[in-house]
Amino acid sequence: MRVPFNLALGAALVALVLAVALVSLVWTPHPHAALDVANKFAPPSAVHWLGTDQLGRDLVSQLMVAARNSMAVAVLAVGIGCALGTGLGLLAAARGGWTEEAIMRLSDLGFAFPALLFAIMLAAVFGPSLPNVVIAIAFINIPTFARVSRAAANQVWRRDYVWAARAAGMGRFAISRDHILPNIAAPVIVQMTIEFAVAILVEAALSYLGLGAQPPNPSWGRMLSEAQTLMYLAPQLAIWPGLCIVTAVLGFSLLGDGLRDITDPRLTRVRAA
Amino acid sequence: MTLLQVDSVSRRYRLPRRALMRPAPVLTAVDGVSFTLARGETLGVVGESGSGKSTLARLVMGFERPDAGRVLFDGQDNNDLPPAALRAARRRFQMVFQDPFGSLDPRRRVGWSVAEPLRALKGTEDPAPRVAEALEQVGLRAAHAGRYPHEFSGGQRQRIAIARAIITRPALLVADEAVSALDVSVQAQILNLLMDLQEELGLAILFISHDLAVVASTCDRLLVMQGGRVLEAGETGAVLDAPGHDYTRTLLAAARL
Amino acid sequence: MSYFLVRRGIGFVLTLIAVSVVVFAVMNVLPGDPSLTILGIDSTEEARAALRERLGLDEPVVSRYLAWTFGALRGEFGTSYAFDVPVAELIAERLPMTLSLAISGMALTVVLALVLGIAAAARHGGPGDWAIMLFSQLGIAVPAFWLSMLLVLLFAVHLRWLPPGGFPGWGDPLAAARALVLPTVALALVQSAVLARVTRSSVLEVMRLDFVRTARASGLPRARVLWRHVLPNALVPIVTIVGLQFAGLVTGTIVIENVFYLPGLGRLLFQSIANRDLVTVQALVMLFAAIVVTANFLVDIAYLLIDPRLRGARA
Amino acid sequence: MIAARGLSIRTGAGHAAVRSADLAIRPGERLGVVGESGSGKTLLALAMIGMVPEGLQVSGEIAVGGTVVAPGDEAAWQRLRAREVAMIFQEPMSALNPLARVGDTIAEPLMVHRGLTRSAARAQARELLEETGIPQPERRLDQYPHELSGGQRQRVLIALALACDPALLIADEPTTALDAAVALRITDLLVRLARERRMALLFISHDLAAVARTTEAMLVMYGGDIVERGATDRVLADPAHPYTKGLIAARPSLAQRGRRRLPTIPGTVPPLEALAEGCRFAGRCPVELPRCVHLRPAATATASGSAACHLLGAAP
Repeated sequence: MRVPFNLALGAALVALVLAVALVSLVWTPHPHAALDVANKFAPPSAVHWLGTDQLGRDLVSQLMVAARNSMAVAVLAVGIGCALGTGLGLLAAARGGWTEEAIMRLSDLGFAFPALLFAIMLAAVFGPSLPNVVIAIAFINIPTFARVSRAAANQVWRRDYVWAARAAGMGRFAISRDHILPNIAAPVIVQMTIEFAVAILVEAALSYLGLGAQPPNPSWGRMLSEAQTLMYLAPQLAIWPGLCIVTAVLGFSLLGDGLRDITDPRLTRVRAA
Repeated sequence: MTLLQVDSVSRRYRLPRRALMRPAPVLTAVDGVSFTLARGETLGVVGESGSGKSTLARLVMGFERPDAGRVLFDGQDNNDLPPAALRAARRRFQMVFQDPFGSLDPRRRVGWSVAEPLRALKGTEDPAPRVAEALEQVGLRAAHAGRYPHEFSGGQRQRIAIARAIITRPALLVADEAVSALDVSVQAQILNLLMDLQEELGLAILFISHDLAVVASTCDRLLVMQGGRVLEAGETGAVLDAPGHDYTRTLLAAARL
Repeated sequence: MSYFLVRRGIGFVLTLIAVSVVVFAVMNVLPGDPSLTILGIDSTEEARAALRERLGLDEPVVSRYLAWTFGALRGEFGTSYAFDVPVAELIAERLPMTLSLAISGMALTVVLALVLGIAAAARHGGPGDWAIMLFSQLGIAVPAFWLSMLLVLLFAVHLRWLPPGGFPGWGDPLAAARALVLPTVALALVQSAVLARVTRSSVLEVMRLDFVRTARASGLPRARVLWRHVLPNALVPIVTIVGLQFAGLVTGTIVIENVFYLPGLGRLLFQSIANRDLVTVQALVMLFAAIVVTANFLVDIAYLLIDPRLRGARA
Repeated sequence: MIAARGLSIRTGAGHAAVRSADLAIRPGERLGVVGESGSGKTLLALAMIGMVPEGLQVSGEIAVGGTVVAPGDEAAWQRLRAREVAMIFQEPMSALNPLARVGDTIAEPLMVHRGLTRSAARAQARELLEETGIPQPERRLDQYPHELSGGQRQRVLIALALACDPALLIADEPTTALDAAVALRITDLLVRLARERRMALLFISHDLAAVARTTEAMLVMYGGDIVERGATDRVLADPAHPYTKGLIAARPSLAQRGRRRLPTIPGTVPPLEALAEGCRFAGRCPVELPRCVHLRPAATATASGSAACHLLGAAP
């Protein structure tokens, strides 16, 4: 099978960001929080590849650690939200009746709270922190995945091979495990990559507002909010973190598109019409 | 000897409400249908879409409960059985579906799908020899067990679906429009296969179709349904030679070359 | 028709009630003493007790919830702890800013997205389609607040065409409009990227349906097939996303108002969190959620206007 | 008269889905095309109205009433559709715009092609509906497709196709999605309309019984080739090509009752890329000759018309 361009580019960008995040665990060019006020606003050089910020901290090291934070938030939050949401969606589709009705009404309720709003509410009550961001994004992902997986699962439940499994005497749990889950994996994975992208954006926005990562823990969003006050003095500081966000989000979003293109037969038949 | 006795069964569905104050409309899909099916016999059910023939198949398969009447299999009403016992009893009645492209899980190998009814019985024996035997009975090779459904044509997939249905050596096979999606040249092969298996295994077949010609050439007796009711029933030859109903005459006219 | 409306109407009210329960529960029932949150850990026990008394925190939870919701229905949200004025007054003062941002942003989004999405679908597979999709991919990936900063760098810092932030008040409409240009563009560019993609794929999907083939077989020109047959049918998913995006725009204003220092509800919410002004936060969160739920309800009504199948058979 | 000469349709990979087909239909003639899935019958029909899907290459010549149209000349086809050639499709459920009233759908080509006003077009739409025998035609004008039954929708589609009085109506499996009784009435309607309007009818179907009821002449297609043609009743009574013989024999008939084995054609329709270069039926044919695999047989006259089979022709 020919690999579509968007899939290849998306996978490459995601791999790049993940690699940087992983490397930051064991190595950064400089300690990311090391101050060197004498050397503030340094231009790019062999020592500081992208220069330093207003406190003389190395920009590359900060961006690398921020990548780690961003990825950790996205993976944890979307992972939790996907696991719980998909579980509920499978349950709703398998049980039907009032169970399904209740799960879907609850997920409707979840849609009344955009992730940003919910995170702001949590931050107001519990104080700003990265774990709260994870909880908020995970929570908001539950109804999304419940809906996606229920819709896909209901389609699979109507297929003749599921009727055949029922005719064979398989129970609802066994059918969910053997037939439903493998056949809804594609849309769920596509949704995951999209939600990764959304999670990175939400984390950045919250950190920008000061409701996410707290100093000295670096975050692309917070680096941008600090750069904003220095925009006349050092506009270059407002460029790099933004480019990092765009790279990560673009990567996941292209990856999701590419995966959808190769798994959703409806879209690949466009030309036949 | 009677294998299946369907005793004035009815099935009603509530349709979505159209207005706030009026009660939800009710569709009577099957309305007081009775028939019997003996071991080794083939009964054809003909009717158009909405005639209730597919609902009848689901009632016989125990996928749905009748609102009235009883479905007795070997004298036992499946709806009296607890869920686990019903699942175990399913080995005696199996089903073949219409769409050969939808009746096999695309992500599972053929052997896995064919063995599914054995797994449902939670037996300890190795299913592989039984799978090989079933595949050979339907004119495929044992080696096909390792392939995926997309590697087969529509007719071959329908053979695989039949292999799955006979692997537990059932007494009854419900074939719901089992050849309707196939090309004429393949359809004849599958019909012949069903008749061969019937003789070999002593199967009773409940053969559901919209196509009178198909039913006529495969069934001992037939049942003409419309709007959930049985219009007429009898020996195939008797019904075809002296149709007792205008609708049956229309079906005959549509099938005549 | 009436049945569909009544059903959705009841659902709308029930959702609002459920939302208010969630907001109230998160803000009041979850572990923690609100007076401690508001006054901080270095406050005295007496001060906290006095505050609890003032906020009515010693009442049972249920009666506090009922008092809050019935107050909200009358337009009373309590008194802001930080500003010491009724929250309703604060909201009334800042609502015009947020609404004008959200509505002008939505209008710009819809216009941009429909033009780009339809143009891309009509040129499906060609270089125009490719360019529009590239814009849309980038638009999705760019955070609105960063785009705002770039716009400020270009149009305010370098070109000096528009103000970098702040708001001169509604007294001078031209100056007010100038102050809102960059925030509106920043909001709309990002959202229209998403909507343009939905528009394109929805149009392409409808183009594959059988009735489009029927229209072509009737010898209708391509443009007519597109405008008369494809577009109306493509609207359903587009309207769905517009509803969701209005929610996104409204919460987006929270961020954008902070980038441009605009005195709207988002800025107020942010300040209230900084001030630990829970009464105001609670009212604002409820208000934002209510706007989102209302937008989704309006989408349901829009379906009714678009699709005769939902209006019920007349046969 | 509408005719195709040497019409071929190739896939992107270069496999022939239709191989140099010739056909001609005179005014008032009813021509059937019979074949199984993959026979190319639907592509042949789409080519006759210039609507072969993108990505397929069409070559050959199509003449509509004396003027030759290039298969890919979209502008020319747009002028011919509805006025010279119209088409109805298999799925009446999805072939109508669900958001448009039936009357507006039928009136639209009249307004676009004939320049009628909306009220004049609607008046004519009413007459067209009446001609198709739909009950209460006046009331249907303001109804939406979801309020009609399958048979009624097919009648609406026929009315739409007739709107600009075409010389040829192509019907692609128009009865396949309908119940037997409704299908009977639709084929009767098509026959009546072709007679009354002296309109040519190209009737595509896999159902031999429907073709027998509807048409005077027929083509039999297999693997993209027209393998046999002739008067419908004579071809059905006395088929010459081994495929036609096999197809008619394999069809369950009312004459055989109760568990009689049917004669079969061995194997299954192979995918396009696996078809033989010579006779497309090679490999499944019970009377195959060595040359069949690589040498394409020419059409040879038979008692009922002609057939392309080496057994019938003289040795090459």
